[in-house]
Amino acid sequence: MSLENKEFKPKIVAFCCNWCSYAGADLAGSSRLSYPADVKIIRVPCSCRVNPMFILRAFEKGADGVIMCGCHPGDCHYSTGNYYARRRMTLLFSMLDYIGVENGRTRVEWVSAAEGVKFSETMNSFVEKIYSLGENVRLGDLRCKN
Amino acid sequence: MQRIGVFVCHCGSNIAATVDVKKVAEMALMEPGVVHSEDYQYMCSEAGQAKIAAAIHEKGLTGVVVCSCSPRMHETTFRKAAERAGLNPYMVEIANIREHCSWIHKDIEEGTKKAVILMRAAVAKVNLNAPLQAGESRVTKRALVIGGGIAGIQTALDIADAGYEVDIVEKTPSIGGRMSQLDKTFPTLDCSACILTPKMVEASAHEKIKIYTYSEVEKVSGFVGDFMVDIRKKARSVDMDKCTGCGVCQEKCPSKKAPSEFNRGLNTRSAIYTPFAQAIPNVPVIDREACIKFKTGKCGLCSKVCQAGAIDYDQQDEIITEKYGAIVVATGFDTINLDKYDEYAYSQSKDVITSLELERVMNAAGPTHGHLERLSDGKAPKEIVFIQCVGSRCSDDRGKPYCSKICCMYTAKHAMLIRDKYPDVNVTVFYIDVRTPGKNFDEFYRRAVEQYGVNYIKGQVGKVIPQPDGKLLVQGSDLLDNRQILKEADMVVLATAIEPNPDVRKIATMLTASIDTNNFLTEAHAKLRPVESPTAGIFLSGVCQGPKDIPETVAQAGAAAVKAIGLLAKDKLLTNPCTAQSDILLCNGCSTCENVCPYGAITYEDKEVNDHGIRETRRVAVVNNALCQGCGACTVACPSGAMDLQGFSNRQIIAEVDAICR
Amino acid sequence: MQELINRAKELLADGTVARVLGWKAGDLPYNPEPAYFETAEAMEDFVYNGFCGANLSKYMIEASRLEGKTLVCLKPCDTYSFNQLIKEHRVDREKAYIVGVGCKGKLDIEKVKKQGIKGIESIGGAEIADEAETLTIQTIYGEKTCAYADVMLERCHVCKGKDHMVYDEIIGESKETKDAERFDEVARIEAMSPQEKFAFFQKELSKCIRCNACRNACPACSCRKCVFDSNKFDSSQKANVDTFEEKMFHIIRAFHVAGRCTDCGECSRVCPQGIPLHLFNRKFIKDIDELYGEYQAGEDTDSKAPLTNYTFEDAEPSIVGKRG
Amino acid sequence: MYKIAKENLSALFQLIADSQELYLPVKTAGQTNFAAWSKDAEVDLDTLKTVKSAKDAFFPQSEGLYTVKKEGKKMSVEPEALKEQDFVVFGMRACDVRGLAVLDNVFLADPIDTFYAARRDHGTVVALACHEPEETCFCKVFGVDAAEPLSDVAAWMVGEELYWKPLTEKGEALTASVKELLSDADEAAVDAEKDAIHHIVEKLPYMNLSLEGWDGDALSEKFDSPIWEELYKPCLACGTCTFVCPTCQCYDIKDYTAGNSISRYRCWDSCMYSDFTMMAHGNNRTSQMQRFRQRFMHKLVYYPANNDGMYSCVGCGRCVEKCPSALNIVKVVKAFQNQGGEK
Repeated sequence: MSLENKEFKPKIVAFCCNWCSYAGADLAGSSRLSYPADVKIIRVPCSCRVNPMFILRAFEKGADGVIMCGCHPGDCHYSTGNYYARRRMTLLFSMLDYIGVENGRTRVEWVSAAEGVKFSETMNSFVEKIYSLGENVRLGDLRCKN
Repeated sequence: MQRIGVFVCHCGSNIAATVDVKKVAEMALMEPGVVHSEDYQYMCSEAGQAKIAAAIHEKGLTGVVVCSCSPRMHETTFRKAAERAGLNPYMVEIANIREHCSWIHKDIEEGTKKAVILMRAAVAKVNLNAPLQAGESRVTKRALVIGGGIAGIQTALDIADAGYEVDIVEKTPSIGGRMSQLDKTFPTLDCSACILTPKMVEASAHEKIKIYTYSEVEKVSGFVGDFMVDIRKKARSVDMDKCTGCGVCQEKCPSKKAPSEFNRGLNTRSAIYTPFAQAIPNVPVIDREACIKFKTGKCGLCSKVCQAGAIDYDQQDEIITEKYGAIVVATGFDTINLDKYDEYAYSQSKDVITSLELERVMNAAGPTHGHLERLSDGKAPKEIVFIQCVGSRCSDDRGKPYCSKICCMYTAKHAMLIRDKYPDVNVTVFYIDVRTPGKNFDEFYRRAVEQYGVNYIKGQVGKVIPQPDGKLLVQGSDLLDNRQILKEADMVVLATAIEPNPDVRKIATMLTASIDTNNFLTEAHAKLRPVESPTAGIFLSGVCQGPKDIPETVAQAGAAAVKAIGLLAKDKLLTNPCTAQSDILLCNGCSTCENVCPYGAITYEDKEVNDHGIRETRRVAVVNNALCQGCGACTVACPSGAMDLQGFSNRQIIAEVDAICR
Repeated sequence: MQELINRAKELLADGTVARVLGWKAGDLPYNPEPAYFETAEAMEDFVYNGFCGANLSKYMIEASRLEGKTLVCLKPCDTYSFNQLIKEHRVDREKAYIVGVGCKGKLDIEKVKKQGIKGIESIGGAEIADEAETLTIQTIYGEKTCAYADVMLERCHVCKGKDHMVYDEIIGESKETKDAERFDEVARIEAMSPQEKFAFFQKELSKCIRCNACRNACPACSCRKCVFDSNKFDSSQKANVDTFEEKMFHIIRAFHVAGRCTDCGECSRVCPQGIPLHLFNRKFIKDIDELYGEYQAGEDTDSKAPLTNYTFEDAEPSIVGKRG
Repeated sequence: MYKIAKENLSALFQLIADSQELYLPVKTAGQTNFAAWSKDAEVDLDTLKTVKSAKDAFFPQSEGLYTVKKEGKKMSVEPEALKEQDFVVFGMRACDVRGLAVLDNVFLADPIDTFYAARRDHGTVVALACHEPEETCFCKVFGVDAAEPLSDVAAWMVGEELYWKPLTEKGEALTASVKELLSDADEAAVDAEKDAIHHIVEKLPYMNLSLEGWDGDALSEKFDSPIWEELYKPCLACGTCTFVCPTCQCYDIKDYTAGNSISRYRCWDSCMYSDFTMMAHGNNRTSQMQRFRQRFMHKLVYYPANNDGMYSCVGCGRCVEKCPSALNIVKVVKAFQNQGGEK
């Protein structure tokens, strides 16, 4: 973490599917595996419920990073949800990268209900990345900033 | 505008130690819609729930936010409490300030700040919540079991004994499955047929059980409690009602060159056949590809010799459509194809066989009438080598990554049986690990080693080379002694990996039951719901869910039956109200949502709409709420936003995003 | 063109079709407009030349609700859009009599004007049958010429080919116009640094006036009500009040048509500010081709669209960062 | 009359910008629009028509009205400040200047639109004659003279010189502030330029369009005409014509919620949009035909009926150039002319 970022408290939104990743986050909690408080989790039934609109909305409203977590491919509670989500997010992230938004601000991780450790490690590394990128200025609505 | 009450739980010190709960309650009052807030030691306790009920009554709350542990823990508790107090249960949302906050943050200021934000997000969501009503759907009191092996038979018997109708659909001409092919069973060495056939007879005689053999499931529609299934009864060419099972046709049939499926192709059978003597039903089928009558039009011998006049060459496939409340998958397994393991010379030598083939060789009704002999020359073997983990625990794509679980035990069984019956035969087993976790399993294995003198070598076989004199040169290594081993053997037996029946993928797709990378059906929860598929109304029995031996299979079959009975015992089912809903005024009728729905819950109908005064007929999406499981895939596929998910609506999630980013 | 007119009159006369959807001569040499013709007399105004760029597939959504069949003139690239609309149940194949019209590349009047040509009175060489490779333009400031290929629409330089994907009959010859690689522009941007990419799109999108011409001309954007016009996501927008909104609109629009966009190029053709909007759609097409196998929307009416399809082995989203 | 060498224009712009804001045609990513001047801006005075008109300088596409802030349960309202700095718009054409007159009738009539009024007060317009009018122009039809850009300062580009003539007090003041860069000139060159322009205008295809029959009295005849049913059909319902138009003045008021604050702003609206004038009960215009008709009826019938016969079209021809379906007001007028007798 660089010095000039000392004051920077990023806003990070994590979309977690109810069946795997949200449970993984619960397990991280009950195992007392800490990660920065900058991460706030929104529960969705499945990663396929995450609309690109939600992700852009988060950035619009001042999020510095958005991460989506779902069941591992093959393990989706709804059989196929994360497969669709994977394609959607791949394309969306590719587009954001294409228009010059730092790729590190978006991430997808598959975290199972048993992977409390992975959840915590993922969040730690993601937050670290956001600190290194600093404030999101390319993809926010300036009306939020005043 | 909602009237929201916010209830902040201390959870003893679990939350209160790192979150200033009073502050959270105080901040809640600043949020739009919040008219009441309080904190309490244990919100989930009787007293805590009473506080929620009291506030609902006194303050006329229309929404409740509980800041507490994970919703996976107590969401149902609080929703029920609210419902008892007269509030729609879906007006309750949980802010997870324990697992997602107090337990992972040490700094009280940081923890409190985050808890406030999580509370805000929940309040923002509740502001947009709408009361939801769980719907009802009826239950057809009949179960379908797909697969007539020991798993399917046991499940069917258990369900039938509870008083419900059960149909078994079996692909082959007889029920019995893999177990009917086995000679003896571990760890007690009792005869497989002796314990299986009574069950087969019981099933066929049971008044509640109907068996469709030589049949396949063709199409499944509907949903939990109300499945509609098409079953294809393949043409048997024999009238089941007339046939007496005398067997004369099979004796007289001139075409006897078809490989016997039951004997794994080690010998042949007639074109009109029952797979094995104890087959149920004891009615043969005509293999139309092998039958001379069907191939050339001449012959018809079986028809001539049949006293009962049961032969019917004109019989057609028949489609039977039936309704079921529950479906149990018991499709079992097969051994993997060994093409990729040619180093073991399976395709080059008749004396390299799989363990399942050995079962047939050892069986009195098998191709050698139970005599242990080389299939190439009929000579008695003196040296037999068993190779373990052929295709199991494999790290590359030649085999399977998992342990097939049964091989260690049946190899010990084979070794023991051979040494018992033919003490002059040397038996060597190459293994990676010997896994014996089961009741009396390790004792069994130790008997093989200690009492029967089976030679276990920890190490893998690199190659089996057929020699000109008919012997097999086995090149292996002994890892414990760290040396290479060259061994001449008369027979090599491969403990071939098992895999789910190849048909299961097709069946899983029909059932929208999820399947893992190895084609095993996925259970709803690996620990807590091991015999249910995540798809409601679909249950899993036997090896289709994962490798297991007979006792485990029977236990799981019973468990699956209990789950199915639990479902069939209900008259009505409550459906999940968090389902997708289509706004017909916004719907384009493009079918995109239909294409991503894993449940076939979306159909398209031509509907009369009134779009701000314009009346017209439009093709619009209609969601069947009983089928919809609420994943939300359709909501994102829908470009116009016509499709939305109740309980997790676009606006609700956006409100949460906004609250968090505020 | 005469053959087309004669055939249309025939089909009108024998009742095969109730109307013809084509182009009507404009009051300037370069502004023919999409139009319906219901009688042989009306067909006198019918025109088909290099300035008939409009993709008439989208009009067939409305025309599918009219009584009787509509004869619709579709260029090769338009037929992809029509197929895609069939797939999405937005048009009725039975209500269309598709005449596949030939194409030798469509013209961009903006490019003509960019060459400093103004005060245009007449343009020669824009006829479809014309073999001329030069446009001869009479202006009040004198006669000017320019090469046909130099003033073609961008899309024609990366033409998907002159085969019609769906038709009842084909009238008129086509001439190959492809002389550039479809993804070169996208690749050029991909190779930029994040700062350059950002600056490039910021500059282009800052011109956007949110007139919605791109959306409304787009055959894939066929929603009855766009999310940006409805309150379903709290996403209704009428103007780009903030630079974020320009990006939001164009990213979401491209995303909504991803896997459905046939790359017909109408968005870029109609943009009054000349924003190369196809660069968004084509980026998705390039990604889809590279990640999920080549896919051309509108080539057929029954294949699974890339975003309603998947394989277990699909690339992970992290590939975006790894590709660099 | 003054003049300044073309090569000194950047010095002129610098000098103006030293004391006030300066908006002028700037080319960005290949398109020329009015934008704030800066040293690096690519000023483009050769392009006859900017894509959007200069309307934004006085009536921006979107502008804040006020902000509501919430702290705890307390709320405060902060109105947006009115324009207080002087500014110059350089390079408007005669048609766009007339467009301002159209807007004035709307926004400066009672009740006065204070945001607009403040901008009009503080803005000085330097208008440029059209050196080479184009085939899409038809300003003459509305009595606009492309050669006489009547505004605070009129300017002509002749050869390598820009001629400069203040016409109003504001124009004089601006002239005084940049006097050091101007030199005196006679009218001869400008007169020749005017003749040349008039000569070209005569040759333009649209300049003799007749507006006969278009006035307030024609209301019901025009409104009920079946011609609209044919005319609107190619319309894609986009807002291009509206947003490039120098006279369209409709706007919508919207709120932007930023958590603890809400900013209320207005932005241009288009009568082509399905949610134009949408109200709780729905929309009073339910079809695209009605919306299409609205635009032209407003320009050619309703507006003149309320403004002493002044049309709210100025013949700039932007809609002629930009409509994706090649529709425009000229085609509408002509359609009525051709078919008027028959129907």
